[in-house]
Amino acid sequence: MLAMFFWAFVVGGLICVIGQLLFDVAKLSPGHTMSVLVTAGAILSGLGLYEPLVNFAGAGATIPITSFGNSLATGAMQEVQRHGIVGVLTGMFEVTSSGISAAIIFGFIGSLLFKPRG
Amino acid sequence: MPAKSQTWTFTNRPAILSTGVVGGPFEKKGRIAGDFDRFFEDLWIGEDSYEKAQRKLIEEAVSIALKKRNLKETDIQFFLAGDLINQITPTSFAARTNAIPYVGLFSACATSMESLALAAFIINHGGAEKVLAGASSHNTTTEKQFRYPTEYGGQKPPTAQWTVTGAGFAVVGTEENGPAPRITSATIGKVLDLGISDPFNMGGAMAPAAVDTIEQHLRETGRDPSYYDLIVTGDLAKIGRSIALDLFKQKNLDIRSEQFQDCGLMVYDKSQPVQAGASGAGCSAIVLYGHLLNEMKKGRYQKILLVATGALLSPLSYQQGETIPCIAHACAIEYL
Amino acid sequence: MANKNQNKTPEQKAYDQFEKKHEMKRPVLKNCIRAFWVGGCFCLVGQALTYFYIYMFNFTEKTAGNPTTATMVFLSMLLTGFGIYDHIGQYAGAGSAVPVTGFGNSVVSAAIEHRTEGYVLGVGGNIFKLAGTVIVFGVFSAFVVVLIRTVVMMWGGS
Amino acid sequence: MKKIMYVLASVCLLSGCGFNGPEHKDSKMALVKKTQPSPVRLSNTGNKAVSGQLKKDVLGFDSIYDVAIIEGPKETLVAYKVRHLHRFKMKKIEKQLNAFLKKRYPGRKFITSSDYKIFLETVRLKEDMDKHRISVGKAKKRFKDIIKLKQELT
Repeated sequence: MLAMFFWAFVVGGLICVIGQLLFDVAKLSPGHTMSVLVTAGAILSGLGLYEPLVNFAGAGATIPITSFGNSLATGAMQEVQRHGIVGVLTGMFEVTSSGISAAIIFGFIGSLLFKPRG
Repeated sequence: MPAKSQTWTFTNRPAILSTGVVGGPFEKKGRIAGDFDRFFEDLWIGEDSYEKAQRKLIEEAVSIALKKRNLKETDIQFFLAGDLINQITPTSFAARTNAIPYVGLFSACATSMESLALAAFIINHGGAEKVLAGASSHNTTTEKQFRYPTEYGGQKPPTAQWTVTGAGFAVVGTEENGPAPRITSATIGKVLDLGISDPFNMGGAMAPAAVDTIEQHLRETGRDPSYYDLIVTGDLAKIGRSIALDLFKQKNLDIRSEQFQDCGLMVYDKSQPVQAGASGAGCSAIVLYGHLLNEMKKGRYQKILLVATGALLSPLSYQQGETIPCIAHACAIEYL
Repeated sequence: MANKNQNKTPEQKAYDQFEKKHEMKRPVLKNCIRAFWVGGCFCLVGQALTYFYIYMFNFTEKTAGNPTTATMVFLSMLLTGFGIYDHIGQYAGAGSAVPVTGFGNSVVSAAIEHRTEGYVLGVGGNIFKLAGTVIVFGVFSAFVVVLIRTVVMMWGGS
Repeated sequence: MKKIMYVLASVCLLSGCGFNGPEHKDSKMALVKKTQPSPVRLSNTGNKAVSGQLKKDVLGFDSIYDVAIIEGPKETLVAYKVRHLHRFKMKKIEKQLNAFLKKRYPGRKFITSSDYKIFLETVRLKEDMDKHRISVGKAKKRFKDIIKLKQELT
């Protein structure tokens, strides 16, 4: 378990460093950077490489935004196995829904509670 | 003076009669806090949106400028002003409040000098007795429009600049007999685009426009840079200023670095997290109408040239990959 | 990007070079170290939450990710609302943008920012102003990836 | 900058304080260290020697360092922990283990899982049974619940 914390820290940190390099060296805007990372997550997932990483690093791989691409692709792949090619469309949000719905719900609650502070 | 000149010379002594300068909480911690007339402790200024807050800034600055001279809104013939927000609504809405005949102006951050130059022109040629000129900006409205939501945790690069929350307005007229800060000439700049497209590097984009306007001004007035005690740019900040100094050298203009200041570097303290410096239409307005005029009254400066620079971009234009066209307007202000 | 450079006049190109010399270098190494430790900390918190959900509730290692994500977004809402997240963001850069809290921050900050335009058109219409790109590219790239994978598997016969 | 440190530190603390598990001494530490629980038998069909052997066999895998076994009436649950650096190959290990068990103990049905949650629940069940806190009937029901949890995973 302690090894898990260690590797979560290291792997999560390294993914963030990749993001920082995209910011500073490739001079991408935050929007571009996040899109690149999400796409990378989806591709790694398609190659079957993301799941071992999750097994290895736990939250270090599930907390960065790359896991969003992974869970979209995983959801779609599971559905493909069950229902064939149509599953690509229907299974997409199977796994991801919690992150997006949490973001919408808390975003809305946030707008009820808070004012921008500047 | 050549026939096709972009410089006006004012012989009828248009003067800055009074000024109103207001700022926000962040400016209060800055270096020239003593030169403001009033601070607001809160960015909201008691309003329910930042856009309304910016309108309030303008209204307050205008009323302070009028009060200092015991003037009423009806004593002013024209109101020349602008800001950075879409369709310059804060200024237009403030004009709705004060009901002074209104000319809305836009040259981004160069609006401050555009309005002053036009005001001086109107006064000089007898178009009016008293005119109000000025500009304002508000940090969060500008951030919201041009960049990201204010609470978004994006990292600003060291070239980024911090938009000033503040408004500076001045009553321009002729009646002053004694010594007063007078606008003796003004140069209207042309739009220059040297291909910079990074919206987080305005100083780098605007420097050539400032240098061009200064060069034109000096040539057309036949003045040597040493004529001025101080040449001040609007909001070039660190990068823009060092570029401008280099460009002067290239063009053989003898402007010393201690004679060449930038409003963007004067507003805030070094410890404040403003990256390269301050920016915004309000930046040059508050520095000129507050700090610089006070220094002139104290006798520290006799003649200054203020060159406000503006980046004429919109969020749409840079997202579509357009480069940033820039402009600079200059006003020479002499204490006589 | 490429054609932007081609369209530049020689004068603009020369200025570009000249301007670059004056630009302050971004402190890449310092930024990376900051991104590393802050991003790592967010993941540590995430890992702790994952174990918390495994211990206290009926979640397995696989399913505990969902409540963890939701909790992280909740934390991000608080940090955003109290005006702390943008300061963390300036310090940590990608360290706070890449974890799912950054996704939460982009949603919440947009929602808070546009509340003055009303809840329907302001909040509702702008809530995904920034996060929308992530969703769009995530979904589309996942679609393409899975489609290719499925086709390859069908031909590969496995 | 200080403000940020405080916030991060307090968030870390807050989330760390969440662990106040129910009264399970061993299982509290089940994820932190090796527990090596002895196998549990829910029915009297098997014999003790066999389940002991089973444990040794599973531990014979280099990549596995801890294992908890419950022998149910029909199936046998094998929850195991994989050495961290081998976690990349978790799927492969599961496959190998299944193949091995099938070959070694033909005719018996095995359910294997490397999930911490399954391991944790297995240890908890064993503890409750050792302390005679639950009846055999209840234990069988808990066993079924664990298996259900495992099947949800796929």
